[in-house]
Amino acid sequence: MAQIELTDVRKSFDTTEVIHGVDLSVAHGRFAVVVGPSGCGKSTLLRMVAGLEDVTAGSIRIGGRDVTGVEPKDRNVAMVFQNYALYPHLTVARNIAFGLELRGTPKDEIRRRVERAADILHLGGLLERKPRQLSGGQRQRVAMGRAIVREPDVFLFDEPLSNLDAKLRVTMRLEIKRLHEELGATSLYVTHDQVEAMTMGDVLVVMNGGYVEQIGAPLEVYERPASTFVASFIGSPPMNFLAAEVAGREARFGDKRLALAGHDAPSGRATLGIRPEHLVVDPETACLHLSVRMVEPQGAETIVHGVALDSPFTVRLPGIHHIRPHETLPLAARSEHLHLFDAEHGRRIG
Amino acid sequence: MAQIELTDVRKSFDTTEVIHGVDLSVAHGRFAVVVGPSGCGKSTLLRMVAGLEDVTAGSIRIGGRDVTGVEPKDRNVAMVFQNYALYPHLTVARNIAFGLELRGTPKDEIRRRVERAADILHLGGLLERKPRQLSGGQRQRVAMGRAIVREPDVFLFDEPLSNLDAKLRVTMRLEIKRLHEELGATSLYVTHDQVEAMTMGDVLVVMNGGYVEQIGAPLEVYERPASTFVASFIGSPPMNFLAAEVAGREARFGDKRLALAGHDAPSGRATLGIRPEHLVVDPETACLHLSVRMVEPQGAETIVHGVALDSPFTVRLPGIHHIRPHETLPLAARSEHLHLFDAEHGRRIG
Amino acid sequence: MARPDMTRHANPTALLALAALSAVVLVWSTPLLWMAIAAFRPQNFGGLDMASLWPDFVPTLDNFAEALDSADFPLLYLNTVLVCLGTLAVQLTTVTLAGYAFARLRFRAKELVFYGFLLQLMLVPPILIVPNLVTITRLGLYDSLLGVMAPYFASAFGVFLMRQTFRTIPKDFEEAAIVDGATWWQLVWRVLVPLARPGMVAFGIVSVVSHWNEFLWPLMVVSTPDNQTLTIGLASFTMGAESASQWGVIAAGTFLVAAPLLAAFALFQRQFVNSFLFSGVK
Amino acid sequence: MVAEIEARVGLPTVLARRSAGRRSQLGRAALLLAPSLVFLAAFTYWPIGQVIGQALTIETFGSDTVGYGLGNFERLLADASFGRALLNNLVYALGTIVPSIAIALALAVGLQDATRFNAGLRTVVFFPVLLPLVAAAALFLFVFLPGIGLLDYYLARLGAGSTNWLGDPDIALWSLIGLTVWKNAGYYMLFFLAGLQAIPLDLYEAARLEGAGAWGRFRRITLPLLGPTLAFVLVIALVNVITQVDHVVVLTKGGPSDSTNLLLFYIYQQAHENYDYGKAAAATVLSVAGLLALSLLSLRTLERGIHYEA
Amino acid sequence: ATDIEMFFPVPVEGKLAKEMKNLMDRFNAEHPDIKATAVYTGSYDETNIKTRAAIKAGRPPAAVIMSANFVLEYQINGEIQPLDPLIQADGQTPDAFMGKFWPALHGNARFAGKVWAAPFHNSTPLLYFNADHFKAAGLDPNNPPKTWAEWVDAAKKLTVRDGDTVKRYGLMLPGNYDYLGWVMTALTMSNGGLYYNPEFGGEVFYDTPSMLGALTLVDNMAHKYKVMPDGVTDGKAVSTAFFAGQASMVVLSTGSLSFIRQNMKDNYGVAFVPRNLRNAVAIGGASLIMPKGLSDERRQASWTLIKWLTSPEISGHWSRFTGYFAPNKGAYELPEMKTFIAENPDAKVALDQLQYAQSWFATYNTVAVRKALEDEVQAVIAGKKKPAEALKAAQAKADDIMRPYVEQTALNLPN
Ligand SMILES: Nc1ncnc2c1ncn2[C@@H]1O[C@H](COP(=O)(O)OP(=O)(O)OP(=O)(O)O)[C@@H](O)[C@H]1O
Ligand SMILES: Nc1ncnc2c1ncn2[C@@H]1O[C@H](COP(=O)(O)OP(=O)(O)OP(=O)(O)O)[C@@H](O)[C@H]1O
Ligand SMILES: [Mg+2]
Ligand SMILES: [Mg+2]
Repeated sequence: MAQIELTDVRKSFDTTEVIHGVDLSVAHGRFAVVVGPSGCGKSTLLRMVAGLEDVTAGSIRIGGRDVTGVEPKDRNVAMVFQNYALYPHLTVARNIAFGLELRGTPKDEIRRRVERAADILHLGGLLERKPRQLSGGQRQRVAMGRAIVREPDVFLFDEPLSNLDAKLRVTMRLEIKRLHEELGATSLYVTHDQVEAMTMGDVLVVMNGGYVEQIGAPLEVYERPASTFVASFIGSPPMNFLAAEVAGREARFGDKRLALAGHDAPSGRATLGIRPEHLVVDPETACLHLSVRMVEPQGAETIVHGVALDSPFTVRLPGIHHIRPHETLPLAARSEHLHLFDAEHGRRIG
Repeated sequence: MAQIELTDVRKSFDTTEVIHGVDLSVAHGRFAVVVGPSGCGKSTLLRMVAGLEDVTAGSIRIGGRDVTGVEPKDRNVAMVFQNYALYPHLTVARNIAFGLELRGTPKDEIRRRVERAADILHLGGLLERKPRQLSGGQRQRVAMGRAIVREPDVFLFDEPLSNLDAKLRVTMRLEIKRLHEELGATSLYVTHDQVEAMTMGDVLVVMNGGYVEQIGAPLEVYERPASTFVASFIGSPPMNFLAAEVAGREARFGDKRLALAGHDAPSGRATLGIRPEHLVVDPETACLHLSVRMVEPQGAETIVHGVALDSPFTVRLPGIHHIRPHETLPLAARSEHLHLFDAEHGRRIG
Repeated sequence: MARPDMTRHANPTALLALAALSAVVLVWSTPLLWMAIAAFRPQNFGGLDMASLWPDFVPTLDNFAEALDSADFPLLYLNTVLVCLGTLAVQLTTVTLAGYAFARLRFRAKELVFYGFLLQLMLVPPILIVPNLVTITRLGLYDSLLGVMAPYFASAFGVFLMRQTFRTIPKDFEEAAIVDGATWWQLVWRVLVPLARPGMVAFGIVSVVSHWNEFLWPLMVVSTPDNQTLTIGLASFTMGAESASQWGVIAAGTFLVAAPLLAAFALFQRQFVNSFLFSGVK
Repeated sequence: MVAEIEARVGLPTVLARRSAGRRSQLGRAALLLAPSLVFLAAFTYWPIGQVIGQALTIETFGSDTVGYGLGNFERLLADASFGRALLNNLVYALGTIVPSIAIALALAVGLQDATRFNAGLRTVVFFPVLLPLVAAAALFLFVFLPGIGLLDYYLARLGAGSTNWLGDPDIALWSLIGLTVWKNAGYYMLFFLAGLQAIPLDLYEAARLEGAGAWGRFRRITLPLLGPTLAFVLVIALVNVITQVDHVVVLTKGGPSDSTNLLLFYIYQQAHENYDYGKAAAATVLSVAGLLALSLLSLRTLERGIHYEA
Repeated sequence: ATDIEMFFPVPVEGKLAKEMKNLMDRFNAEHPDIKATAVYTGSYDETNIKTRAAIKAGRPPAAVIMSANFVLEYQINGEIQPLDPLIQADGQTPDAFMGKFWPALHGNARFAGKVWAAPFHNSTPLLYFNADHFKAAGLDPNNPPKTWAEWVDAAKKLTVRDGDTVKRYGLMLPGNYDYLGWVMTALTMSNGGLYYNPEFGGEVFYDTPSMLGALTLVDNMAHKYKVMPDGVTDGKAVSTAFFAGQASMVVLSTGSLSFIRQNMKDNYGVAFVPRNLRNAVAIGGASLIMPKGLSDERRQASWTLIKWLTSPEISGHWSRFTGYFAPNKGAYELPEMKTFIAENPDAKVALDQLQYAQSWFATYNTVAVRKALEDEVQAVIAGKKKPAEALKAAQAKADDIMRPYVEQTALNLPN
């Protein structure tokens, strides 16, 4: 049983606080993804769990044990680094075995475990190679091998896929997911890619500027983002926002009104959010008119960028659409797809 | 008028030929994207156009002028490098001005042009910084600035976005597109990211192993891929393939048959391709049963990975679906969405 | 790493550069070429053409024979190798440890201590002879190879080089090892030291070359002929005050002394250059 | 180990970490530096202490101490030979550092492609570094021999008359400067080769596209980016012109007429020929102080340059 | 057995080091209770440094073959012990002991009332000439120049010119430090002068007519007659030029004799250094000294070695091997030596000149004081100064260097 629990964890470098009190609990065997923009403190958080950074305040528990002041090597965690940090002077086999050798694991046992890891990761033919003779994806797998061979309580990943190309990223993210299902160890995974976050996580931790903005299952976060920040960070293209006035069960923007079925928002100024994929072209029920600026056909869908009510606005239409710039698209949205945030702080209000 | 014309261009390093005769013509003002897997020769092709690599055989013309043996500096091309190649010892302003200074452009003129470029690229406040004080996206913009300030006939880009994070890639790709529309210079853009290729190109050049596999408008390539390679490279997740038997107007696979309306394929063994986004869950008309292995919810859509007829198979469903592993999904596809390739070479046959 | 030829398109500047380069190389090689020829030239005390680079003679090994006869060369080689390798072995230890401390650890007055190390570089040898000989004698190392080596066991240059090297090693490697359970000395010996090998090779070259060719200090410390080093043997026939001019023997002797280094450099020069590249000196 | 962890866990966590983090680094640093410091103490600091002591001790002949003070420095500064040596060394420093660094740089740029041919040339240029001093001096006596020597023999073919390279007080120092440049350029080249390879190729390509010729690329990219290497080589070269001049003094013993007397040989003479340890020590103190100051200046540049790297 | 070590420089050729080892083996064989090791210690200068450093470090060698003109300083600094007690313990008087050596050698070994060194191998400057050139120039090789006038005359005749450039010099003198001082001593003495005060280490006679005459001769050779190269010529360069036939007459040490004898292709001859007022040269070479601080046992063993090395037999052997002359007069009484002299008449010339030889320059701070003159002479040879002003400067500089010593001795007056 190795759940991870962070209690009011804070971190300062010199006098600057970069993590402002994070509470987080990852249950045993879950795969938690920490996501957020660059510099928001994701790596710092992960490194504190690993023990590579001191904790300025608060405490960290792994499997119930307080590890706040414990040396990294005594935490039984394994970490996969962004650049993999494979030792260039060692073969793949010895890279994988390294942690075990350090602990003085018997030779036989090491061989057995390395072979098993190689099996799991399909590294069979590569064991005698040096890292520089491997492709990016292979290196990534070796880094994984180094982590799993130690059979740690907790896996930590710091953007392990960001050095791979687009195709490989997709493949490897499936592989890591599969591996997690096979091994079942508690994992904390850092990324700034919201697709990775959505697709890989059991739990999503969305960070911003040293604060946790929201914790929840991926779809929960997607469907009910806690703030405009989360709403725009999760989902691609990001959610569209419009300044609106809420009055009773109605939202007004420009000269349009939209019924707010099922929303319990207080009256007053608010920010209205609609995801690009929730808009449909429908001259009948249109509540918005998009003046098209740019069209991105992606085959399976078409992204249309434009301006509506003086705000930049994006629509995502499934399939192929031959839309040209300067056209006007009449857009409709269903009430249950609307998000409301308070105009001032961007917190969700309905 | 600066169209780019390549006539039977070949390139060998030592004795290995890596570009096997490429013919390509990019009309004035068009934005051509060269896309293909790593090592297929994209960069080499681009560098030959820039003049950074000699051409082993064939000729290159820019704006009608044969530039095959001409020095890079006399080709009036600008290039944005993957790592930006910003001069680390010069400020942003001097980085941008570098080419102009070399040409002895008057100081005033330089200042004017640098300011204009900075305006276009929103680099205003950064002009006095050194490259290391910039974020990835800012560096990318400086590299662009350096290119546009020279007002070249041709822009060359070698994976200019691959070092940026996912969010930024999306933003910058729109920015480059906007810039191209503003400046209208002929551009050749290399990437291995099919999304970039699809969304940015007027023309797509799909390369594989030193050959051009297909040239065409993005949607044309998406809708009628010339080969299994193109079909699987363009579109994400990649197209699903099944071994099938074509007989008359029917394709058989396993114990299923599918009508091939509008396909003129010869009878015999063939590879049948169906894109993940063209499958729908429909127990009524189902022609395939997918045994689900893994589900990736992405918010706007859900990707389902599984196995059908012993082949890995992927389905892309719009919106949120609560599907669990080990379920079976009945899938249907419309006849016009089927692609047929010859079983041996993977060339399109219908 | 092959770098594409940047002067591929022949133009006047490139040709000029090539000519200048050739001239420099010519000037550089001439004394060496002469030395090589003189070493094989029969003893010739008459002609005016001793400087001729044209081998217009039947090569002879007499010069080598005479040089070899002047001293017990096998023993001298052995002693020299012992001194160089012994010094290097200890240096690599001290230099690695100190280099690591300066590159990675945080402690007070680091800068100051570092400059204190650099002081070693600035000292002029003649002034060190007496104090160091006194120290060596007190340590009981007078007239021993260890005495020849001891003053060099700490090396400011090496510390500097290793500091630069360690600084170029990404922190990731260390952190990976820490998470994997390495203690700090395992970290140093099993991760950093192998990764710092280029720096060590670079330093090794510098160290071996300088100790191989060192003369005055071994001469001062060593008395027993059994402990003498190559340069002392060489000096016995190159430095006689009233000696006549046996250029051929001198050339041959010089070759004997320099040959191992020369061969090593010629064979491994690519690795040597690369080691400087990765040593963080850039 | 276990006890240690337990002890630590028992403490208030923040406090334990703090002190553990800081203290162990200082202790560890001390441990790591100790081996070096032991030897430095014995063979650097102890002699330096003695030299400083010696420099401040006034002696009469026969090494009888008669007092302490700055007398040795006064005598030193009043000694015309010292002035001469200082001046010679200045000329020698400028005369060797500038050309040897320039040539080393040119060679490095010219020989940076790792072809087999270039490898051979690099070896040729590096060979002087490998030459043992005791032999180099004797050989160069021949090279510089008037009339018969290598230099005159071939210059004569070009129509030049015979020159007394080492015997003419006006020429001797320049001959030695030439020798030093010959001997050191290959060494410095090695560092420049390393520095060059660290400059990303795409910078050159970008510059080529922007219209920079070979010289422009060198001046605007190579040179500035080689700044740190240059600073490093400069330190080495500076140290060398003071402390590594044995081949010079063995050839001429400072002559003729003191025209090639350098600081090091002056110190050598004072210490070992005139037995004036006080003056030798004073000269040493001044030269070490000067070198240290200059080197620190260069090193500052070096450290600053490293931040070019992102 | 008592272990002792003896430091020795190799002033001539590498072969000497080997021969010295042979000698030691022989000595050890003949003296089973002593194990002597010969330690090669570089040049004379390096031997000097090493000896001093070893003494300072408390590890004095048992014996050193030291350049004869450094002995005085060791005595002034109190670093060596007088040999008198050892001589007397053998039942000999110092007079008798010194009497075995050529009188010219006494000055540098016995002074201040005691014997400080035993001469080991010695030399004088000699005039070497190319007999073939002599014949070609119409000179008689059997009658080489004896006086300065004949010397100048011969040099003029021997010099070969091609327009302004000199193809062959009539004369070359070694001008490097040490060698130059020695040659100047010879010339000054030949001009009736003394060069330094052999009785007191604080006086040199630079600014004197005899020295002025000698220096003027050198200056004239180089600049007036142009029979000698302008600028300093290293000793090695001189011998190379002589071998190469580029110089017809050279002044070099008798130590070079056997080497020239073995390797010279042209016919050559040797002669006294030409005189103006008298025949006189300074001796050179080295003596054996014994540092202070040896145990009785080692002192005794060292003494045995010194006596053995300076015995007629060994002295003669070494002389034949090296070309130096044997300091022990007895050596020349031995049959091998007689044969050798008969076979090598040039060796006889060196020996004959010995009759006219005198002590070698030695003062307080010998090297610096000598260098004071040499720097100025070099300036004259290079055409930078005139002899008179050069000698004034040299004298002033030398006086300056010796002042501390002079003030403690000659000027240390009772008040
Ligand atoms: N060692 C350090 N010293 C000072 N500040 C630091 C240090 N490490 C990180 N920071 C700062 O802490 C903040 C969080 O950094 P962190 O690396 O955790 O961000 P991140 O979310 O991982 O970003 P990225 O996605 O770019 O990796 C940043 O503002 C960063 O500048
Ligand atoms: N200088 C070179 N010498 C030898 N082979 C080279 C050289 N440059 C490229 N190649 C080879 O040419 C082929 C094409 O390389 P290129 O760099 O053009 O591929 P690419 O499509 O740009 O790949 P990537 O997406 O990885 O950048 C590769 O097989 C590569 O190994
Ligand atoms: Mg991070
Ligand atoms: Mg590429």
